[in-house]
Amino acid sequence: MSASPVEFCGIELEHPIINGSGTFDANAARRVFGDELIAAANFPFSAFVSKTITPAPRPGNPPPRLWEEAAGMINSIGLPNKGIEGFLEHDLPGLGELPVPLIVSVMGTSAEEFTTLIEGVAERPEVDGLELNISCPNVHSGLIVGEQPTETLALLNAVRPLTGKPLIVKLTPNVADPVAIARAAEAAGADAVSLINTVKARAIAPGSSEPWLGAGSGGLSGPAVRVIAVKQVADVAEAVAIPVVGMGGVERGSDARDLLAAGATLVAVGTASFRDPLAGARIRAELAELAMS
Amino acid sequence: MSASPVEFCGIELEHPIINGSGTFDANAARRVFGDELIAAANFPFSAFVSKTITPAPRPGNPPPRLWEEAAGMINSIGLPNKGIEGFLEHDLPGLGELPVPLIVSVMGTSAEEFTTLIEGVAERPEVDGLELNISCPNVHSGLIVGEQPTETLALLNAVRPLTGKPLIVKLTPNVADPVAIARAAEAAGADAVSLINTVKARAIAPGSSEPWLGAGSGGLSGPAVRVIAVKQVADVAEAVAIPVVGMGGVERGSDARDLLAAGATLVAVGTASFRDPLAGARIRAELAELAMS
Amino acid sequence: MSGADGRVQAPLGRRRLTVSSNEPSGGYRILSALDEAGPAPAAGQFYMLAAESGWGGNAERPYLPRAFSVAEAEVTDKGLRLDFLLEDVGPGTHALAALEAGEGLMVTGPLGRPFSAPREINLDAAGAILVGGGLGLAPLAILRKALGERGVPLRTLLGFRDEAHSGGMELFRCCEVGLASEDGHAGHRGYVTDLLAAMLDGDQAASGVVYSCGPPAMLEAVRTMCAERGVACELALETPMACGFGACFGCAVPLAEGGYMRLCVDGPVVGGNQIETAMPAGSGHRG
Amino acid sequence: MSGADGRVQAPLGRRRLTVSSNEPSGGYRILSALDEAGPAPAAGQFYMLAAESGWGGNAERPYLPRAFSVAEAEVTDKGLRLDFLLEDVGPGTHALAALEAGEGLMVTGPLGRPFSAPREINLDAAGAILVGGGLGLAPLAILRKALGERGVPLRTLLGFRDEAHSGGMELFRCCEVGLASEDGHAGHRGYVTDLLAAMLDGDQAASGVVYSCGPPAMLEAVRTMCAERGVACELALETPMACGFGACFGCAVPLAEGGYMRLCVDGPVVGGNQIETAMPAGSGHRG
Ligand SMILES: Cc1cc2nc3c(=O)[nH]c(=O)nc-3n(C[C@H](O)[C@H](O)[C@H](O)COP(=O)(O)OP(=O)(O)OC[C@H]3O[C@@H](n4cnc5c(N)ncnc54)[C@H](O)[C@@H]3O)c2cc1C
Ligand SMILES: Cc1cc2nc3c(=O)[nH]c(=O)nc-3n(C[C@H](O)[C@H](O)[C@H](O)COP(=O)(O)OP(=O)(O)OC[C@H]3O[C@@H](n4cnc5c(N)ncnc54)[C@H](O)[C@@H]3O)c2cc1C
Ligand SMILES: Cc1cc2nc3c(=O)[nH]c(=O)nc-3n(C[C@H](O)[C@H](O)[C@H](O)COP(=O)(O)O)c2cc1C
Ligand SMILES: Cc1cc2nc3c(=O)[nH]c(=O)nc-3n(C[C@H](O)[C@H](O)[C@H](O)COP(=O)(O)O)c2cc1C
Ligand code: FES
Ligand code: FES
Repeated sequence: MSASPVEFCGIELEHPIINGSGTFDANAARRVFGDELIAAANFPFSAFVSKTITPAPRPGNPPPRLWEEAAGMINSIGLPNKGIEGFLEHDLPGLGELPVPLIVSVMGTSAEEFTTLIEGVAERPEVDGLELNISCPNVHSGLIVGEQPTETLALLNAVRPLTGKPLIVKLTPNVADPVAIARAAEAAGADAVSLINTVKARAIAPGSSEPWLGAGSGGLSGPAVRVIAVKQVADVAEAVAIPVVGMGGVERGSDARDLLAAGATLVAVGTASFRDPLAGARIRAELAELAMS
Repeated sequence: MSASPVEFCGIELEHPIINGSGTFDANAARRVFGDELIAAANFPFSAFVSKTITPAPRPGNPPPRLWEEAAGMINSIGLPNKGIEGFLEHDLPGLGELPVPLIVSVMGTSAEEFTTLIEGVAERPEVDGLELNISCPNVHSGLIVGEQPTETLALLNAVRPLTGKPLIVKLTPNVADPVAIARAAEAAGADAVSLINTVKARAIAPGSSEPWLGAGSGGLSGPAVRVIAVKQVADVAEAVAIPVVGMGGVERGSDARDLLAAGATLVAVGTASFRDPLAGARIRAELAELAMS
Repeated sequence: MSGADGRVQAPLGRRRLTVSSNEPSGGYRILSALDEAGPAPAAGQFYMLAAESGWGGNAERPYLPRAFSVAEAEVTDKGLRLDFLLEDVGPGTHALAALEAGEGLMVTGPLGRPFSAPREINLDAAGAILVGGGLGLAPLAILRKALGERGVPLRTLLGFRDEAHSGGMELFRCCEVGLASEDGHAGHRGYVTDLLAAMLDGDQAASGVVYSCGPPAMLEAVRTMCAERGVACELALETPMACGFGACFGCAVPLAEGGYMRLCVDGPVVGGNQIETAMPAGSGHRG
Repeated sequence: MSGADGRVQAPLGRRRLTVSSNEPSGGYRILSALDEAGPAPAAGQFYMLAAESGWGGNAERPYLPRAFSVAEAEVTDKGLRLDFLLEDVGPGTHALAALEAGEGLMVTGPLGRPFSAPREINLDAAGAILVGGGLGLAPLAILRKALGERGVPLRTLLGFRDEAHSGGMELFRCCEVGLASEDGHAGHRGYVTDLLAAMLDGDQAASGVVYSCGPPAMLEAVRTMCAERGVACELALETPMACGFGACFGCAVPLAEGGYMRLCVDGPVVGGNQIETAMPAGSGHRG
């Protein structure tokens, strides 16, 4: 429960604070903030998790894609991405210049698609690990695997042999028993699990009876889901021996400490970065201070 | 979507705002506020739902039972109650004096226990309907039925014949697919469903690595869960023909309107009453104002 | 309206008071507000308080209101003035401590069971000993006033940790009090319960009632001391509360006879014999 | 530092500015803050703003920061002063409108793509027409200043709904502007685009660039008008944003070529030919 260096799936990390997939685009942020961002002393995360990619390019969901709540937000982004080819050509070179290890998040709708993705990504030297997104509530296919232990087991059995690099399985919170999914991932050789993804939610357009979001519904993130995450992380960490990346509503050092106390090895910061691009660095500093007190 | 009188399972209600079970003790509140509370013009709800009772008395969970979040709270109350006999003798007379219809919430760990409860309660003239709590996340047995469509179907099939009074099935949000549970309840003759109950959550004690709550975990309620409730209410209301009681994080008239827009017939106010004992009345007034604008 | 146990009923619902002053007092603050609609509370009752604005924000607590014993209730020409003694220990008390005169204070109350005396004791003859520490001065201040007006023979013993925790003394301006401080900055160096023990064991041994409010360890010492000597005592307890009016069942305090009471409706004042300990239970309170 | 398209890079992270003034202007407010660490922004760029305290509370929004075009950036002896023009339309703008001098304003920026000119156009010779309405005056004010200092021939047309929506005029104090108002309280009774049409169709037909910011319907009229006449135009758009720096993909605006751009990094200034319409899409905007 400190902010010191930590080993995660054989990767040495400077500290336990990373980002949640899809909540920080290091290439875009570098355009905005300049090369200051990628100086080792400045980069807010000890490893970088890229936004989920799919085999083919996706435009993402129609707007509006955002809804704000008092302590969080709903997003229905819909996994816009350039597809694996676009990613490898346009995004990976920039991500390879980051001062920290790189974890690439991938999502497919079948074992074959995951295979395409893993084969395309894992061999690249810039890539230190992969996160398998089986939990995104915005894309129907995402839920099929992540809701069923048997599906998760089958997927991991199929793709585990493809690479020796760490495979992290990202879990959805929208199930009765996340432990069962985590156990299945572990049984089939996942190196780690990460949770929670966003919680299914909907907003009604003000002055109307219709859903606000272009896609109808989306996923809730931010402080509102924090204690839901602590619960699921604690349950999963108690049940599996592989490391757990805990996330959900982390805004302060004490939130990170709570997830570490619940059994997480790393903590990911998502929505908090939207309010404060260096939230990760601040949270890490606050965590270090808590660890000393 | 108005604040006008509404028919619910054959009961005429003055307006669509009721309370969530376990979040308002009308007898205790009458000791605090006096008979003013039960004047028809003052009572904040159009029907009163009593706190869940069980066949035998229960002391409830060890303290601490409460944890506060920025936009809500976790409770691990643990269904303290006097048992059915104590309820009928000590609580029901006072509840019978309320100026609104009475719905009694009951929870058993088996069809036999539910039978005891329903037989004991339903015949009483003070009682206008029953809510079957198959969702409380604080009591392990509560989840068994509410997580499985088949269990829900079996329970309802067993108890439906026991009474002609309305049976409302209260759903837990801690499942992948609340629609499946709602459909099972409807298929077996439930008159209505209500949702959401609290969302499983945990807090870590400040300055410690241990859970804060005496019972380890509890359920999140309040504004943090509002848009989770809107989503589940919308999905369920679209799938079933029986009326839906929507609840979860309702603090303002516009929150009630959103749940009505999502398909609810009634809206229940829970945690908001803790901050403001007359929150129900305020929300009803705000809803009326919105309906006119 | 007053209940059987002397409790004063609250106006229905929550109401907005206007803060009339908010002054430092030792390490604490005295927050005062004008309560035009409210009745005079009974000593030992409390109110649920929240700042009208600035309650939370930046996705931080507080969300729920906070419980505070009323320390004084004085009829002024502008209406009833309620005084609360508070210490800034977290986000709720911090927001209340920052309130300025003219700002809104949302209140529900008076709430809970006040101090009382067992039927078999004639307080006017037997007298009372008030034992307070730290923030526990609050309910004893209004109790002292009420008993004093009735002419009950009174002795007051107050204890402090150190100067930084010696606020609220002005609530006892009027009267003679016995003082103890752990650091010796005022009165007896040591615990206020040393003074109580001496009083109970000496020629002044009480046939009356001991009323106490303060930190759990102090209350527990008072409870044990009285129990051992067969002296009647009433303690004003604290526990986290969400609602204050019996709605949430969150304020459970274990009963000596087994089970729990809701401290907000069955307390906050309890008889020493109702509880097994005044120390809070549960892992949470280690922090 | 300046990017290829003239964008000025932001200092890394979020910083605290001190509000120097916050004054009403028509129905709007001009919020000014001193930015000691920040660079001078380019015209058309924006900042993400949040009040340091009082952002949310009572379990209400706002939670996220809000985007505002910079309206003026003036070097003073106390450092760079940033001016923002804002209208209180919801909880975020309400909290910003309530800020007082001396209070903290959390900012990230400057952000986004500024106004520019197509390579093939020599702006200094061909000149520019600025067409603004309502809050859209903000980015045009700083653009007018920048182009004016460069000596670009300028014509400015401003439109207002009515007096309650005529704030920000003092940002154009210096110069001659053509006015239109829907209620006729100032200048031409009607739309500002009537004036633009006359200008483009008359002897003053522009070989230069039209720069516009304002309500969607106005922007769409400008876009169509320019497209029909083959006149280059740049529009400063708005859409809800969570982050402002490309992190969330929430600010999607449909592209004419299909797909979406992230308005925070690929805008907010877009070429008229990049989009199919300036009207916001989606059910949400019916409200
Ligand atoms: C009947 C009664 C009378 C009282 N009278 C007075 C009085 O006269 N004067 C006075 O100053 N105080 C009084 N109190 C105590 C007062 O209510 C508390 O000090 C106050 O609630 C603290 O709130 P806070 O937000 O400042 O601190 P909190 O942060 O709420 O901290 C208070 C304690 O709660 C725990 N805690 C921390 N975080 C959380 C969380 N997220 N959720 C739940 N618990 C948490 C910790 O143990 C902490 O020490 C009284 C309490 C009761 C019940
Ligand atoms: C690049 C850019 C530049 C801008 N420049 C300026 C400027 O110079 N001056 C200025 O005044 N404004 C400017 N804006 C607009 C400004 O950011 C918005 O007015 C502001 O975000 C409104 O926030 P609010 O909380 O006050 O209102 P909100 O309540 O957020 O209302 C704004 C709109 O959002 C929708 N909405 C309502 N509730 C929600 C919810 N819960 N979640 C999501 N959407 C909701 C509604 O359609 C509503 O009309 C700019 C925006 C952008 C993107
Ligand atoms: C705007 C947004 C986009 C996201 N995109 C992805 C994604 O592409 N892949 C993924 O696995 N998770 C995605 N997430 C989920 C986050 O990684 C994280 O699991 C979740 O937001 C909870 O953490 P937080 O509360 O700190 O944001 C996204 C979340 C947000 C808010
Ligand atoms: C303190 C507390 C006690 C509760 N007790 C019960 C209960 O006994 N039976 C039940 O069905 N639901 C119970 N609930 C759930 C509420 O009825 C409601 O479903 C939930 O709190 C969501 O609504 P809210 O966000 O408005 O509080 C309880 C909730 C709280 C906060
Ligand atoms: S504080 Fe809610 S029941 Fe006592
Ligand atoms: S506002 Fe977040 S990507 Fe544009």
